[in-house]
Amino acid sequence: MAIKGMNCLAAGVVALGLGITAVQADELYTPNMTYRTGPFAATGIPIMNGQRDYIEMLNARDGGIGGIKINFDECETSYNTNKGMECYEKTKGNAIVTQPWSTGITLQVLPRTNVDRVPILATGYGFSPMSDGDTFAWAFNPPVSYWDGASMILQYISDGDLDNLKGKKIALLHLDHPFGKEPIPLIEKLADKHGFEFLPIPVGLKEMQNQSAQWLQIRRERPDFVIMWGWGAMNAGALTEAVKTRYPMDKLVGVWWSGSDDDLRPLGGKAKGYKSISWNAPGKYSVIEDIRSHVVAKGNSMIGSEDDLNKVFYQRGVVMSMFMAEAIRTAQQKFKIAKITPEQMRWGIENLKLDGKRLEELGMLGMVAPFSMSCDNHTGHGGAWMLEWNGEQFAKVSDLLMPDRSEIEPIEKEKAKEYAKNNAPWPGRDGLACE
Amino acid sequence: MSVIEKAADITASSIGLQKAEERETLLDLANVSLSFGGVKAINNISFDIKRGEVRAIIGPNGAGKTSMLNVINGFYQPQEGVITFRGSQRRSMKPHLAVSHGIARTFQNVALFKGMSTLDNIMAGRTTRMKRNMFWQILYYGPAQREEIAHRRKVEEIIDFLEIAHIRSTPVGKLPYGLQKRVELARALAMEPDLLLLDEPMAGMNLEEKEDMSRFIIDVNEQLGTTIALIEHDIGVVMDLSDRVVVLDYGRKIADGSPEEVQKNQDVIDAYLGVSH
Amino acid sequence: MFYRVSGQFKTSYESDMALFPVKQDAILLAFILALFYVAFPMMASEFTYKALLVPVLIYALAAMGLNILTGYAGQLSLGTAGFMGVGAYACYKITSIFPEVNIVVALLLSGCFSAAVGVAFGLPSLRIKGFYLAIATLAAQFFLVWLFEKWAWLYNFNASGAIEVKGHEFFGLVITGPNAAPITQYYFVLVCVTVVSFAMINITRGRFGRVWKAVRDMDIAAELVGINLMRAKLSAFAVSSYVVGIAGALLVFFWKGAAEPNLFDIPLSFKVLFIAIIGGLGSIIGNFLGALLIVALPVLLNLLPGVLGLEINSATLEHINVMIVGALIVFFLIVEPHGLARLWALIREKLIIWPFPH
Amino acid sequence: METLYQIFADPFVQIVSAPDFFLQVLWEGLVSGVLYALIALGFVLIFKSSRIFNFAQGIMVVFAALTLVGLHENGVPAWLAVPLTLGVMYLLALSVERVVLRPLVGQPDIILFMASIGVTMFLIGFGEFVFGGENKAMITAELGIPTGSIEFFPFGGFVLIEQKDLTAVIMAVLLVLCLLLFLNKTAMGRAIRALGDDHQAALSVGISLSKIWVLVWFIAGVIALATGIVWGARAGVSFALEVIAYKALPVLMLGGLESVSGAIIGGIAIGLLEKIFEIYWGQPLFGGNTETWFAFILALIVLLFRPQGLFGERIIERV
Repeated sequence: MAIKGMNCLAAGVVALGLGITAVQADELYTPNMTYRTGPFAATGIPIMNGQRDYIEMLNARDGGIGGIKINFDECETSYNTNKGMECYEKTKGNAIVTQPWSTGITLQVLPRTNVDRVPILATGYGFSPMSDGDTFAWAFNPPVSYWDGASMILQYISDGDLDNLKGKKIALLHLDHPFGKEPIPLIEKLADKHGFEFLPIPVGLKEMQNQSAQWLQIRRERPDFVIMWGWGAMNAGALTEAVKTRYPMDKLVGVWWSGSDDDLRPLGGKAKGYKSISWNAPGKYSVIEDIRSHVVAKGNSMIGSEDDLNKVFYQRGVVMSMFMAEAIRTAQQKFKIAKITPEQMRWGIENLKLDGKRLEELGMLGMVAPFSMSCDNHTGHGGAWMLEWNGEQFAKVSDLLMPDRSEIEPIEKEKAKEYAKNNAPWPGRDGLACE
Repeated sequence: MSVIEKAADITASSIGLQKAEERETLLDLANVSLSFGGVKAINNISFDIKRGEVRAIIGPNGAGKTSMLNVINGFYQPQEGVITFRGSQRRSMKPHLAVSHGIARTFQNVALFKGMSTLDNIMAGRTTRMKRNMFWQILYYGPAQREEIAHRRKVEEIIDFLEIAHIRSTPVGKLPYGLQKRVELARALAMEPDLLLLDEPMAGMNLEEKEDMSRFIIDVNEQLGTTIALIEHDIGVVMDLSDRVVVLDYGRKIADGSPEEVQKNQDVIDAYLGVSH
Repeated sequence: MFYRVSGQFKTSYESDMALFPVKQDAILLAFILALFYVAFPMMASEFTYKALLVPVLIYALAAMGLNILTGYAGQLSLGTAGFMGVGAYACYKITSIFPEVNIVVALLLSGCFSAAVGVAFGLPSLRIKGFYLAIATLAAQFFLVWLFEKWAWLYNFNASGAIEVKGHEFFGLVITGPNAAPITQYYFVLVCVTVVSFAMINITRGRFGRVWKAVRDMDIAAELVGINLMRAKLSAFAVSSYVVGIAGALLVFFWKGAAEPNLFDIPLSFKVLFIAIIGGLGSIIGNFLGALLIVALPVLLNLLPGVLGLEINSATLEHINVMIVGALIVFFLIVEPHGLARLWALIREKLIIWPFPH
Repeated sequence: METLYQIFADPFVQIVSAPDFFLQVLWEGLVSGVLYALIALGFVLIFKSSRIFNFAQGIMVVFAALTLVGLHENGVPAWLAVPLTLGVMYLLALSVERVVLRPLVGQPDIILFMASIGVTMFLIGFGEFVFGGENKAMITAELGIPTGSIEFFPFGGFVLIEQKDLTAVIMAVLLVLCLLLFLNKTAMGRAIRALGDDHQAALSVGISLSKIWVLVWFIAGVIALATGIVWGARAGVSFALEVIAYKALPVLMLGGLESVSGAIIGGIAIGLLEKIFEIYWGQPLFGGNTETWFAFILALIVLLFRPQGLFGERIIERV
């Protein structure tokens, strides 16, 4: 027994020395740092299923991208930054792109990617100043940033003119964590400018499931709107309390991470009218049918039931993987090579252009807004829709909303500069050509 | 002190009561009372201890003997009374200061540091005499080491004196009871006290161990000149060792005097035979 | 056979009190040092530095700090992560207010801050004992993390809400930030840990060590041999928090490169406590053994299926990993409650008298 | 000056000017307090009988709730799922006693504490392995828990009481009453109390340790299930629920580790006070979210004056 153990250990040590992941020569390695366990697993799982299934579908249907298979490896982090570090170091040697998932892991990995020259793809998370491609040459957060999200929500609740909010009181119920605090500087600025009152209400990581104090505060302060910046168990907790407090559901608007079917379903009709902004619109798309026939039917999916395919979060995962796949394709076309390098992948993401025609070809027209990225725009800022819970599922209730970039861009630039200063010496674009 | 004076001193202490009365009073307790809630543990007791004598405190269980020692070294604060030690008066004192005032003690139930070796236990008795600060301790080599060695030398003398060299590095938790008692005595001696309080040093020992311990107590008293206050149940031992005896019963003093006097005292006999209650 | 001590005579107290009165111990230590200073760097990859070696060292250092408090002075603390956080935030503030300060100086100073906070939260230990004290230290834990989150000055009002590490140079060598080579960071951490370890060995074998152990074994008796309990307990809190604070600063500056407040939340405290206990309370070497088990083993377990060619999805693997680690903790507590250090001591004793059984 | 006003005057002005709101705050505090008390009760029972500071109580809540919901998801009707879950909790108690407690008997407290954290980790891994990490809804309706709400209109305002919360409180009260009856009136219960007073003495009068441990852990399991049901009904069942274990710790500090009544009164006191502090002082003065630490600091201050907790017995030190 002991000897066997020693052998395993020795084998492990050898593996460490050699480099970690066994990657075949004829595939592209795109690791994903999932969290299917831990306190945030509930929201993580459907998205990660969508991400995985889209790539599985491409592999099954088209034999990969540009004739090369994609090795979509999951590395479990449980949303824990230590494990995130471990996963990043383990996978970066072969990865052409890395998806760190949690904001904490992103911050930790971000400086390293400049040195390791691996692009970060943080779809819909990361932090907003990443949009500044001059500073963050290797990081991308398509299709919209959190500040974009806050801006779009405010536009929606003000019917397109923020001056309508004058004299109103807007509360931000947020996770007391860097992710949750991210929109605060922007909303504060807009509150000053447009004369509405802004009230941030933090929810501690340990109070996610017992938010009665926060909702008592809402009852006392009577804000005209409550914007929710929640994640994981906080969403379900907040919605339950909102129902209980009789807060009018149509005045409650969540960020895209607060719009999971799983959080709303237990409340059913009582949460009718709740809104959540989303950069993917749920519905019936041919890409989902392809996944159904190529992946789910063959038993290669990890979803619990076929019903999951219609969930907003699952479909968002599909869109996320589509961004990555399209970036790979863009790079392949440019460099005329199937097995692209991380640097070529970086170029591919930076020059990703998704127009209506391409989305139609993909069977995803209307699922996400068209956008294109460039050297100084690493987010794309494609816009989003407002979804409303109708008691059974989410449905689109608005036209495409666009962020007010003129307000956001200066802060982005300022904070990006600040970040570079805090992380000095920061390489910036470091001589990477802009094409 | 010359050799002759020392010899004279030793003879003096062995002569006992008559001489003791001429000596300087080391500790004087006047009208001390101590109670816990409604229970009076010590009721208006006065007695004194002279320098260089062996003073025994005896009495039946629950008579307040241990409480008496606790009052002397500051662990309990008496509600009433005055304690005069080496000429200075006090009622209360922080217990950890007792050592620097020159009072050391052993305990009824051995109170050693079980996880530490014999040597470390005795070295712990030197703590108050060690002065090197944290910085030197971290460096260790140099002044801290010299200090450590100086005290080690002292401790080794005590170890030789009490014949416990063979258990120097054994964790005391593993020692037999009799040896633990001896280590505890060693630790108390390492504090170089003026007054040594021994709380039942021979409890639970067999005859041979008792004889050894008696020999050590006499040696300590005679060779080191340490004043000793002793609680002991074995009357034979008390009579042999002590210069003067104070007898307590139910928190009161019922007799005080030479062993012979006390032995003849009717109250004492009643208390021990349980007649009066 | 290898550990025969016969023939090694001590002729002075110096030699008897030397660090390694037994020659073989010194040889063993030299071997371990050589392993860390020479052998590991020769075969390590970046992954090994970042996921195994550096974290093991830093966690061992944190556990060593905790061990001073819990293992030597007997005061159970669950607030370790909070004090690590104080060290990290202090170091961050020092380096951002005085950018020209040498990083070593900043590290040493940041330890002072955590020591001060440690002493403040150690004050209740004068009245409160055992589990009550443990829960009381949780107050420090939760309050400090809340403070890191709320007090924006601490993270320089960063948009990210996290502290990030600049590139610092140490005599021309880049030692922090993304441009620092993992091997440089490893050596820096290694030297720090070695120095602190020797300092802690010295401090625990001298007067302070005896005083702390006396308080741990029987506080009343300690008081009656002249030990000032308040001084003893607070000095343990100070030294412990100092070391823990340095470990926290190293954690952020030399390993993670960025940290959100909740990094210093309670799971980190438990992890460090595990290391100290599984390694062995009241031992310095044990912290390293414990860190190997608690930090390195899960990483290796994660790699195992890949090495054996098994296809397990990473979530299931993680579930099994958590189960195994939990079961292992219980197992080791049952096998040797006094920790791996005691296990080693037993083996050493057996080796000394080998081939005789007693 | 303004700060002083905010500290000393404003909160009371608010309380007086909006008494209905204050009543609502009290009710919310009471409900949280009852739940804290329930978890603390689990801790106390186990500590009393086996000197283990059982950190696994939090995960037992999750585990019990997950088992219940998981069974129901797999087609077991609710009336059967509850006894089956209780069976699972009994098995858990049995295996903990066999595998963990028995081999560790007589070890120092801290070792037992660590072992309970080891058990926690194992249960987390095992639970996620079996049930997955998704958020699940508590089968409130199936268990017959009413979900409506009752409204009052005192002082011209309104107070809203969820029937779910009311059920939680009633259930907790019933559970505690049963427990007290059990502890005081049955032979087994008296044995548990005897064990709490003195292990050796209990052993010498022929009380079987292992039997009692299994029983006590099982009772803790029952309490965990009750807590899981009522808390799960509020916020869903997921592993994030595990953190509620931390909320019970200041309760234990305040109430004493061995006092059943201390746990109940301490729990309710902390639930009320932290809510009142958060609403009237925490949110205006500290930017909110003081609930994470308020209870600990409060308990710490109390302990400084009464080191044995509000309900613990005074320890007289002897040498």
